[in-house]
Amino acid sequence: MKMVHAVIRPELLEEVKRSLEKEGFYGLTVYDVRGRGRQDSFSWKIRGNVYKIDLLPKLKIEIVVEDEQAHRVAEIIQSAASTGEIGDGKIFITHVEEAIRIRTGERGPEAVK
Amino acid sequence: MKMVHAVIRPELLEEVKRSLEKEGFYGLTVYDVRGRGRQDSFSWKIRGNVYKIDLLPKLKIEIVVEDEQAHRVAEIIQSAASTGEIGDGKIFITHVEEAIRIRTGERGPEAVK
Amino acid sequence: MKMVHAVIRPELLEEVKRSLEKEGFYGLTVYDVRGRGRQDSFSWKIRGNVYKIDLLPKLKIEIVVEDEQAHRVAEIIQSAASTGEIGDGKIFITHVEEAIRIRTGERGPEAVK
Amino acid sequence: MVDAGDTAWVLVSAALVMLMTPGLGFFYAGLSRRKNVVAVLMQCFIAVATISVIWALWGYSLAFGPSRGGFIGGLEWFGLAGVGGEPNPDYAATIPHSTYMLFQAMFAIITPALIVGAFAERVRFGPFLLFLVLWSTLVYAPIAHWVWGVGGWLRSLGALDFAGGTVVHISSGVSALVAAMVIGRRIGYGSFAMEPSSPTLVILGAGLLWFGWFGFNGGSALASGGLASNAFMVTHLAASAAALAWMVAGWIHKGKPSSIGAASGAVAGLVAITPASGFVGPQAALVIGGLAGILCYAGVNLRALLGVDDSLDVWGVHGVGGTWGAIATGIFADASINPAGANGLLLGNPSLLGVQLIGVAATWAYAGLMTFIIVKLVDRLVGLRVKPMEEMIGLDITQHGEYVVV
Amino acid sequence: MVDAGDTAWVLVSAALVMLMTPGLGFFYAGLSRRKNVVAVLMQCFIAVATISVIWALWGYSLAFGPSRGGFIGGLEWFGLAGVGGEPNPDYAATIPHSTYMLFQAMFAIITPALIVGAFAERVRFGPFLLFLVLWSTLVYAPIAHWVWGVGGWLRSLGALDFAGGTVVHISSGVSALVAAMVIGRRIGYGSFAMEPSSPTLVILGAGLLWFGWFGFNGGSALASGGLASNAFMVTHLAASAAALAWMVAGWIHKGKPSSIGAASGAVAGLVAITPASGFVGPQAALVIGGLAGILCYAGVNLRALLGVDDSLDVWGVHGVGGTWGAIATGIFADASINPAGANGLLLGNPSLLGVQLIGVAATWAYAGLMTFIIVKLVDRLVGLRVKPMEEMIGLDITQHGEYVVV
Amino acid sequence: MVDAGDTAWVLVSAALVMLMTPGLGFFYAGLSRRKNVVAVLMQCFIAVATISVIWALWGYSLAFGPSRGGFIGGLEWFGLAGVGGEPNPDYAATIPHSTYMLFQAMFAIITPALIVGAFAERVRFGPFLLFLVLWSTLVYAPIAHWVWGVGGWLRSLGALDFAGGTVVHISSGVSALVAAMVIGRRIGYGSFAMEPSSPTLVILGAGLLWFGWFGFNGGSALASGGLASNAFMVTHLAASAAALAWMVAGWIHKGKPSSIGAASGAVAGLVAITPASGFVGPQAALVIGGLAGILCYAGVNLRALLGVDDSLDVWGVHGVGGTWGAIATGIFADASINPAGANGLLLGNPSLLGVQLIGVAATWAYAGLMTFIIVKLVDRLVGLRVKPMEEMIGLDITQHGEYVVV
Ligand SMILES: Nc1ncnc2c1ncn2[C@@H]1O[C@H](COP(=O)(O)OP(=O)(O)O)[C@@H](O)[C@H]1O
Ligand SMILES: Nc1ncnc2c1ncn2[C@@H]1O[C@H](COP(=O)(O)OP(=O)(O)O)[C@@H](O)[C@H]1O
Ligand SMILES: Nc1ncnc2c1ncn2[C@@H]1O[C@H](COP(=O)(O)OP(=O)(O)O)[C@@H](O)[C@H]1O
Repeated sequence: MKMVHAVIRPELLEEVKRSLEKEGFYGLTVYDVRGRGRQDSFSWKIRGNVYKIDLLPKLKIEIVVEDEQAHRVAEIIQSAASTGEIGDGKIFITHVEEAIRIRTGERGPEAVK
Repeated sequence: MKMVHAVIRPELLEEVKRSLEKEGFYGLTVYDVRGRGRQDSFSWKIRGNVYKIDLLPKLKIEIVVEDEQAHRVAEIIQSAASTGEIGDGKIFITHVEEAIRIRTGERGPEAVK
Repeated sequence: MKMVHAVIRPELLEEVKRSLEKEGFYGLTVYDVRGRGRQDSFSWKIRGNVYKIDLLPKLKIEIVVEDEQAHRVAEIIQSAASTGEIGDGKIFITHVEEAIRIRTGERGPEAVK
Repeated sequence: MVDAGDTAWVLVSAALVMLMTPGLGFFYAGLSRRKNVVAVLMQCFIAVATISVIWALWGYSLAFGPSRGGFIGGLEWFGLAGVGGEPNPDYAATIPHSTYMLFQAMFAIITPALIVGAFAERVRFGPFLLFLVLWSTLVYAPIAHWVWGVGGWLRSLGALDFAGGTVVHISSGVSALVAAMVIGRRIGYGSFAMEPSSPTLVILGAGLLWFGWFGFNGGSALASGGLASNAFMVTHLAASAAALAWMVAGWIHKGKPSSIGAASGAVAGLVAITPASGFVGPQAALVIGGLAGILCYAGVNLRALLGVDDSLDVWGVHGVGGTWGAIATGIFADASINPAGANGLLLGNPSLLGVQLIGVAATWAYAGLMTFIIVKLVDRLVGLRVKPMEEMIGLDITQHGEYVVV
Repeated sequence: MVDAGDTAWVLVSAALVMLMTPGLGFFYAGLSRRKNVVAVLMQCFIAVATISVIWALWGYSLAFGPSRGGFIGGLEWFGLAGVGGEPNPDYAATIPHSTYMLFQAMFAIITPALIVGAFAERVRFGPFLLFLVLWSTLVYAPIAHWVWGVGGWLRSLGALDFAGGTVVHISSGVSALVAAMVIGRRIGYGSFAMEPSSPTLVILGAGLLWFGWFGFNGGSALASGGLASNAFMVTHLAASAAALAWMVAGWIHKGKPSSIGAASGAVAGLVAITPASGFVGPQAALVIGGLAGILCYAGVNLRALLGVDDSLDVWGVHGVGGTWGAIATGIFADASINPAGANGLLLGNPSLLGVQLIGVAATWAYAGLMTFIIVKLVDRLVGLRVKPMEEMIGLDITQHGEYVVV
Repeated sequence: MVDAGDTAWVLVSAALVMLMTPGLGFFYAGLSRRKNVVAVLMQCFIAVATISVIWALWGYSLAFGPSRGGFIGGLEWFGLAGVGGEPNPDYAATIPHSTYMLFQAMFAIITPALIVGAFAERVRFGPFLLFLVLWSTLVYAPIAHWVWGVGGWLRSLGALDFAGGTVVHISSGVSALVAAMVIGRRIGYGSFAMEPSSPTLVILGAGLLWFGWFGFNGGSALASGGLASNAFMVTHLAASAAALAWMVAGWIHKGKPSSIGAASGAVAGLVAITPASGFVGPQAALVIGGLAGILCYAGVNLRALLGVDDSLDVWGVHGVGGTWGAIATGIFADASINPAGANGLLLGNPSLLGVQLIGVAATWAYAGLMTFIIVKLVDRLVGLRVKPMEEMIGLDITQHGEYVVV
């Protein structure tokens, strides 16, 4: 199996979820992250100290799927999450050796069906 | 080494931690996530706009251990985090090529002892 | 490519970011985590119930870079994030099979340049 | 002669009304997306500072100074010249003139702050300040003069607005609708989920608004005693009835009783009772509040159907609620509660309702038209809307360089 | 005759007491787990709306209307008929009757809201509303009548309860204990950590409660002046002493001075001084408060030992604190502070303590029994508890479709 | 003779001022890093409890009791002996003595709480409590006596401090600077980013402070009426002008209008108008406030340049603002606003300015010196600073065993 990690703009989560659902990818895990990429950063001061915001709010999605589905999932995300502007984010694919469904103890691809 | 990723119900964290401790697994990293799986989702509207909650609060645990311990760790988590109800979560195991203890610079399995 | 995961003390983020920038590593993703390691834990009670804080606030950084850069990135982080005290954190390196820039669809090392 | 008890009550009321604007900030911040929480809070907070200064300079004089033809006050009281510790018996005979001015200042502050909800999450901060100053001067001051100023034409006509249903709520609600239409929808409106950042902040805001409203309506008696107590009582009952009504309407319609619904309902009830609070009793208050909850709930849903992105539903709550309150005053007013008032429709006096409708119509027309002109003007001059990329990142970081960690 | 100063003070006090219920919501929300924050806030918020309406309809009349045998008031004042701007000298001669009614309304609101803490995080919202209405009608109104109503049997007996130690705190605290036992523990109680979501909210709530309590106790003088000032002073001192005492007790017992402990202690002190606040001086207040901090701390630990999941410790704070306060009134009361009171044990009058104990016992028995019946009844009729899966996911999402992002 | 209206106003003012200290807690908590939010809140909250108790025991008597040579009061009123419902005409003829004592108690509470910001995020809780008790007894009580006590030497000299510019703000601001220097910088100061945890909490705190300040300054008239109204009015205007001024200064200087800047500016304006609020009119208030915004903004930047880690800028806001306010009183005072005051420089009386400067100098010297001694002493005795590892982890967990989840 593969884990598809995607860092996206938070406002596009609904869009991405909907696109994934349409092709039957339902299970996923998301969390808030902050990211730095090529985007402009903001710097300013408060009460005498210098601050810089170069970390902007993003969302990270993790989806585990069977090997052969990983590229399709990545494509779906890429097209749903792209606005063409800097800061759209990245997708990474990594290898997963084992998956277990906690409820039943099922293992392997069964666990993420 | 392996990284065991587990998405669990937040209220079972203590249980999982205790079970791991008992067998000597102490180091771990956790964070709040939201997850979607087979669970029912909730949908409703606020002030004229439709909302749906299909992402429910979960906790993610990451534990890096030596290769041969990974399955034992997964088993411990699976049995501690299972209620038998939909939404119990998943465990994934991935491969870790290198580990470093920041404090000392130690590398490899030593770093996660 | 490789993904370098680092769990660090939250207050050293600026330091780490600065050190990485100096050698041209700009892109990264961070998020708040809580971690347990060798550090002392704190236990106490509130209103009749026992609580223990053994999870202390940490920050996790994820950086995807080309294979040959991974060890350099790890070294930079290790030296910037180390105080010599227990609780400095860990660095893990994992393998990334594919990377995609969402904005353009570029793949491979190009995507994280 | 200054009465210590009356002055104590109106000073406290002024303090309570002042707190409403930060309260409104929390209410709106909780309804906004997380990335715009600071921006909304800041817009409300800075409204306090900005309007207070212009009120002292020219606003109070324009609104309450010697009338120029019933339309606007003169600048005789510029810089609060002559506004001191002695009462001005034209407005309130037992409290210092400065107390009356302060109490009115707090109304002048919250009114434009209410409009913030209409174009939340997408306007530049500098141009917003310009809008604030223009709107307060060109819309608020004249309407306040019409309704409350000695010689104001609506006051002379006999229109009743105890605590600002027309002056505060209709004017801001209608302006909100117009501003939202002119400025346009937020990026992704209708396609992304735009999740309220925090029901906790919404409840905090609603709680502070409710608390402050006792001063808003009760203080409008401009004296302590039976009339203030009546206004306080009906305010509380209308808010309660409306909170329940909106909650139940949403529960039936959408399946869950939402805390944001209950809070919005309470505000709707507070709005609707505002003009009536010195003229009706408790039974009428329950009816006015209950209907306000349902009407405003419908207003919000109607607004959504029309596709107008009045982001935090200022029109649905304040426009609809304020209009209903002005009409309800014409229906339920009871001169036995306040001899300075009049009887309404139910007590056999349909003419009051007519006068109330004139007031409503005039305010809708004037506030709507002027807001259209002001928004267009500001947009031409300095550009009101942020860049799309800034809207995506959020106003907190892009406008203020701040963000919410906790 | 209405006095402007007295009316101003009692109106402000009513506003302050109203703010206490949202304040309580924050206090409780901060003590709850993150997934139930909205639900707890909503339960408190909707208690304001619900009780206000039933208070206007029948509650006030049942509690304060013409007595039926000292046990309950009649329905003569249904819908607030006859409750207007003139004083009702039976209750307060210098403020409008509507002001008195409002002030009492705020007490009627917060009392059942206090019970929310007992069964937090596990009851369905609709049945909760039913419980609220029944409890307020069948438990609160009668007890208020006994103690404060003209002709009420405890009042006639000479029991002293200046601002509601018995009526508000014992009644809610005992009911909380019973309700928690009948409804049962939360899933995982004793095995999972149940972390308070936010000390910040706890402090916000405690701050607003403390602030509002100046109105609660000070306003119970029903006039401005020396007695109100005394009540205010002893309230403040008892809260302070109790906050320190609880904090120190926890520090010694558990190793750390916790902010939640200090906040809980302050509330315990406020509770305990409530019945005594018009009858004791500052030195007694320090003693009553200091002991309240320690007794309530012990009460909470005892409750935990007994394994009852009174989730946010309503009994430990309000039941124990209210009982101690009623007894302390019997010990420390000093007729020189309030001629309408009496001397207590320390001034050589043991009989007052006896009467106080009768009041305590009657309230424990009646509130306990009736709450048992009401909870059982509601549970039978409509099912009070959420499904286990809903409890796991949290009430915010499952009951209200809302959740806390920030 | 006790006047109901005056008493109502001063009691309400006392309640408002009490709320300022939790408000200050939110302001400071929002400016602190997330890991120290609880600790800051707790320090402010426990200051309320601690100072109240010592104020009742000895503080009030030391500050306002029969003078010993103009420097300190005697212990005749230990335990509030004799402080009851009758007015003490030396201080306020129309309100109970207990009301005056309470109002003053709230000032005594907030003053040391202000200093919390100087050494936030790095001191141990127990030693902090010791500091609190010592500072309140040895610094606050004497300075309050000098300026406000009957027979106090600065009062006798004719120094004007309507509501505590010297007693509250200069004393705390200067002490903050000294304490920050003695205790030293936070680990990583100047190299890590130290991000304010929450602009939301900052605005909440600033809103509550502003609201409470109406009582702080308005209540200092110790009666309801024209003077209270004047103080309320100028307070509001100065805060508004200063919020705008600081915001604009920061906008020009650093590119963005920050909400924390606007909030800090409002506080700076409130501080600066405090001593002047009973002696100047609205035009002067706008000038005093506007300049306060700029001067305090400069003060904060100067402090940063000097490398002193007065973490939340107590000196920059309260020290600079209070000093400016005392001087401004000497410049703008107008006896026609308050016959009990005097004319200032602009009305041809330079001597007042001289007296004001003496007051400023004496307070700087005494507060600075005594704070140096107290901090050194506490540090020697029990160790004031946490261990480096504890500072890294944060005070919430290490001092209080609590932390902020939401
Ligand atoms: N090398 C990297 N490793 C991990 N995350 C990255 C990396 N580069 C970018 N990111 C994540 O992707 C987000 C978008 O990156 P950015 O470079 O702004 O977009 P784009 O790919 O459109 O140029 C960043 O905010 C960050 O979270
Ligand atoms: N394919 C997946 N990839 C990543 N996370 C998943 C995936 N499927 C489920 N999850 C995570 O596991 C959680 C529980 O999944 P669910 O399907 O409800 O449980 P169960 O395995 O008991 O049927 C989800 O909330 C989500 O966080
Ligand atoms: N086996 C592990 N797997 C995942 N994360 C770990 C592991 N061990 C430690 N960590 C993370 O590293 C952090 C620091 O670990 P700790 O053991 O305290 O430091 P040190 O390496 O200096 O002894 C922990 O808080 C936790 O987040």
